[in-house]
Amino acid sequence: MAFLSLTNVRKVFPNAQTAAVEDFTLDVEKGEFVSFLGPSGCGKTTTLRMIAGFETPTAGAIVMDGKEISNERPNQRNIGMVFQSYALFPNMTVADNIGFGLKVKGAPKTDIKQRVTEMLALIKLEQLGGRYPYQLSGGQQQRVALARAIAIRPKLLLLDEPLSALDAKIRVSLRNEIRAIQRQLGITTIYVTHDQEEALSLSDRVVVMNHGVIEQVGQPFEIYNFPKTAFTASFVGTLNMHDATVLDAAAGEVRLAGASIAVPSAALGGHRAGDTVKVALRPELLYVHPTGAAVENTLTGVVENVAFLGAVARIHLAVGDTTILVDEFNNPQLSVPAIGSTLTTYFTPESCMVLG
Amino acid sequence: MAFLSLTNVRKVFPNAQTAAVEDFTLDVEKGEFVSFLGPSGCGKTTTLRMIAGFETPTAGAIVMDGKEISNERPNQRNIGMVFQSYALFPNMTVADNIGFGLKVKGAPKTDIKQRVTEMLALIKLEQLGGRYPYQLSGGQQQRVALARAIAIRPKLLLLDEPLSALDAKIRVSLRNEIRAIQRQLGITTIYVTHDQEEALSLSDRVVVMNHGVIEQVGQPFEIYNFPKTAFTASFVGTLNMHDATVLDAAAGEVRLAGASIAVPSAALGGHRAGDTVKVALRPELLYVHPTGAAVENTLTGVVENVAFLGAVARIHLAVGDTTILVDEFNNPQLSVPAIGSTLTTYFTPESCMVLG
Amino acid sequence: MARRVSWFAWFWYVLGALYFIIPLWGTFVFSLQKERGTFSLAAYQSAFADPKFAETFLYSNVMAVLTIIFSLLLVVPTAYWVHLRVPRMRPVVEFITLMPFVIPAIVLVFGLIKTFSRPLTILGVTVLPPLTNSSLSTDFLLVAGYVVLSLPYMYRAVDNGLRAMDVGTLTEAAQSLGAGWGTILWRIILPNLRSALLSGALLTFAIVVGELTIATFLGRPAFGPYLALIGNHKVYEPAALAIVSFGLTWLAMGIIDRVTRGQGGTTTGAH
Amino acid sequence: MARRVSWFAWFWYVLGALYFIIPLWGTFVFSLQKERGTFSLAAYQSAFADPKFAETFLYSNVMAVLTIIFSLLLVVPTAYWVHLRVPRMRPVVEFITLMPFVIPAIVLVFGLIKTFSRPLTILGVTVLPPLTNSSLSTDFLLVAGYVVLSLPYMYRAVDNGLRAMDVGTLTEAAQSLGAGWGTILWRIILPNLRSALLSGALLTFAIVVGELTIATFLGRPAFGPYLALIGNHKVYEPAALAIVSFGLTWLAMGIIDRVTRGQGGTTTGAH
Repeated sequence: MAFLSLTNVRKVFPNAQTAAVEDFTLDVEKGEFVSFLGPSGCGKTTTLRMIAGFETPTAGAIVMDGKEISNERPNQRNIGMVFQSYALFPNMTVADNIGFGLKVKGAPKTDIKQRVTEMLALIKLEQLGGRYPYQLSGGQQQRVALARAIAIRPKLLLLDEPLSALDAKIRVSLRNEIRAIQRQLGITTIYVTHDQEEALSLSDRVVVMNHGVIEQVGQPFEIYNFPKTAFTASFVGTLNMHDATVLDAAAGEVRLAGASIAVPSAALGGHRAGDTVKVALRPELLYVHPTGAAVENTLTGVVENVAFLGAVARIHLAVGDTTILVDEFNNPQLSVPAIGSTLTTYFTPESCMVLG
Repeated sequence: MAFLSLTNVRKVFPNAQTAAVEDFTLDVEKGEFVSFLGPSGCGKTTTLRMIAGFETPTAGAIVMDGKEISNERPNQRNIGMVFQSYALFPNMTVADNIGFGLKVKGAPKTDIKQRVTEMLALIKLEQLGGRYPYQLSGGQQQRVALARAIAIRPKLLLLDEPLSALDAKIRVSLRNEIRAIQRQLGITTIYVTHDQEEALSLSDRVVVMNHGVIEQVGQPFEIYNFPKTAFTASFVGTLNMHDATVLDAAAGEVRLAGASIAVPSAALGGHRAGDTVKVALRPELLYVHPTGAAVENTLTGVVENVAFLGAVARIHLAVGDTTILVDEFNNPQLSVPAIGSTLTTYFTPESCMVLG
Repeated sequence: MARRVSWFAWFWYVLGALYFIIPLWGTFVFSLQKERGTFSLAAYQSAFADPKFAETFLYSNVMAVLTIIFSLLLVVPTAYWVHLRVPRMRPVVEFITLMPFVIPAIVLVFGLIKTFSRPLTILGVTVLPPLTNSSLSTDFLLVAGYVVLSLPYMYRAVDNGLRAMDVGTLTEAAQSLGAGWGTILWRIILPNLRSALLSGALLTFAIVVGELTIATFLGRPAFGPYLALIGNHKVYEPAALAIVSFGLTWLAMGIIDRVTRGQGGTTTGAH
Repeated sequence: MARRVSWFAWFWYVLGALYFIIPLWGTFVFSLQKERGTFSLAAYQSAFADPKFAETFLYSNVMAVLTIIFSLLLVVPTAYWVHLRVPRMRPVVEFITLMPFVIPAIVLVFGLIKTFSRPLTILGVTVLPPLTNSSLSTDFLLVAGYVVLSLPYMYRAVDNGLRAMDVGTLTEAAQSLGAGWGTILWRIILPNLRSALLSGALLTFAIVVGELTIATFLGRPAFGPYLALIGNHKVYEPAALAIVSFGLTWLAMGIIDRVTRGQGGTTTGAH
């Protein structure tokens, strides 16, 4: 049986028109790292707060380690929590913050001291135990908050957008640190974020949410490459998504931006010639056409813009009146096409996703 | 002559130990889009505020359009500004916010009305002129703030981390919109950010700053692929940077993670055998070694972790006691190596950067 | 969790209510007992019948309006400037505005009388004639004293209002659009302080109308001294007037609540 | 830009300073003139020589301490609860705490006397004997009145303190670490309110020591009535006592400033 089970959980806030969370069912295995991913107001934080005990579900059951906890008080659940705003106690030193949970539980002083030392080593802040929170940088404060949550040896660790308040560079290094610590301790973890790269790179499984309901649950690779809904496809990663007209469903042929394109015929099952479908393509699966080579599925257009994103150069290609994004991996010898020049791109039929 | 010139600009705040900005010299051409990129406290915002007139330089000159402006009041400079917190006037409608600058300048009512309509069309919020700011989403508020700044036809547009308060997904779409509007109007723009992807993707030129001084000025491609300092190299993009020992400077040979590696010999000029240098490698320039093929510059290690970032799968490879990151472009048929398996990666000598 | 704290909440609710309601109820019942053995509004009729009531009430109202105008002119630019340029000084300024309660009103009025009952001279040059000679100039002193008395409320109200908006950034945004200080104050700051100013003004009004000490010592025909006078000579009428004054307060509170509610979105929009 | 506003700043600085300094200076000079033709501290000596001074001052100090204790017990949990559970009610609660200034003290004391000078009965059952019979129970009434008077300062101070921290998240963080309500209040909320509580307590102290109306009507030997009495009979001594009281205020202000400064980092750290 799963370590944490949410069954048909629903939350309606007083005076609210619609449910904040609707029919949320999820099993989390022991030691798993699961992310809740979605835009603001999608219900991800509300769900997390119900698990923590800060909100009471309107309906449904939350079972942890075989025990129904929906009606337990938050201070009885033994669940560690990390907040976006760090929420360190300003009147206590770093060491006292980390030791607070054990002190509340009446642990002996020597035990607390030992555990605090252990935690400080884990977050690599051995020297800063005597500092006050306001003397630390944002990244350091959040590491202390993580140590404080872990110090009580919680059954479950919850993180509510822990990196949102930090700079881009620190976000990346701290997320790797969080993942490493989670792996090392094997602690079951739920992570809330609106940043798809964070969710993909950290998680064993990602729960994509929108308007209070689950859109898809799956491994990062699955979510990214095989999205089940248009929302998941467009929210996770960059996407070319355009309307296409079915030409021949059995042969897997559609008309996209004026060109005849082959897509997996299985994806057109149930459609008839003349139907409009959405065809989605990841920019990194479009390739610049080598001059002279004959390949299928080509689109030819005019380069509108080339945005250099670092590891990737993104070409905006105007094909008819639609703009197609083509990603190329950076290299120092890269010759980006000139703006206004004509370019042909090609892609495999298998890389086309047909949605709705 | 450049449209905007900062010459030896310096700013020391009262009671501060060190200068917030030191010896800042930069020429910006008319119509150019320049980003100031750096970590918190690097002086990028202070520099922007000196251009806007909210701070007075301690030393140095700021010349715009051939006129020294250092001592002009901010309301005389005709410089549009967009703030991280939107800073819309809560007591005014969207239309009144956009028209405020023209009203202050005593423009005729019909002119104001026409310009407001024009601006609302530009930011695609035609229907929302009568709304109040609190009735808009964050992204809409920031578009209104942009329209308000542009409405006065400023000589210069300044943006101070305009996307930091927004969700990841909206950040990307709004930055493309900002760039498109800037291109369309040809307005000279300075953009402050701590997000390297934002700076690279938007800018004609990027100014990398650290500790109050300019580290490097250059085009995005240049900054990313040919960084001049270790700080620029590591702050912009992801980087493998490791110590290596020079084996033969003339032949361009170093020992890295136990292997003998070829680097451009020109980069080792001035070094002698036995010297320690930093060798930096972009993860996307490392390739997984095709079995059986014989290539130079190989590193073999054990796969520690594979993080799926969306368009990229990042392999953490333990080579000796250093971890090397290898990026592979995603595709749905991608077979990521299993954790614990042995993998060989290779790279060209030209892709190695030698720093310090 | 909400259930767990509710006994706690109720305990304080009831205690707080009793704390305010018991004296009020006692006063109200008492005010109805002017006619022995029956409840009646006789005390209210008697209180309103006195022409002195209308006279003093009007005088105090005029003084209250003047006080509000002068204290607004003093407080709004000061508080704005403190927020914008020297936010670290905020606690100090706040403490200074609280001084009227630390210096008892009786001392304040002594100081005013002692200072201004003689010509004010600086280095031997008379800069101000004695102010206690005419009733007009004494009224000026009275308003000055009231402005000091109302400072804490007015300053607090304005300070809260300023805190609810991002004064610094709004000012810079307006400056970058070409606005000068006058435009910024008049078009940006004041409109966003509307409900704060209203709340401060209403409080000032209530305080001035009930004030006793300063008006007594300056010998002006205000409502406060009249109320105290009635308190010495009559039994039931002061209770009636107290109830009336309390009713006016709740009316004012209702108005503030409505006005604040109307602007609710403006402040909650910041979240 | 800083240069441009400085005339404006100076104007208000000077105006504000004059506003406070002129009456103060007048009072001070006056207090030194007890001995004709020369400046001396005679008025101060005379004021301190009266044994009634020490007696009433001590009594008022004891009352002040009791007032502080009771108002803390009333205000801290209430304000915390309002912040945590019903933040939308904050303006309403704030307005209620301001009521003592809207109901004049004289009305408050009437209500207290009228209500508690008879046995308090609810539905015919006596729940409280008359409280004005013994001096101990009258002292209780006095403290109750003072608690009401001090509410605005105490509540504001605590409210400001709570606003400076993120009450909701800190509470949830403590709960997730296993802490109950008692631990949260005692170990998290109170320590972070230290300077706010100190400031509220000092203000309450200053108010209670100077209060006149309630103490007079309840006939208790407090410092306020003593000061007023001296004011009626003597000329220079009240001025001297006013200056002393003012000096004590500035001392208190200095203490608050130091304490607040020591904790400065705690609040600025939030940025």
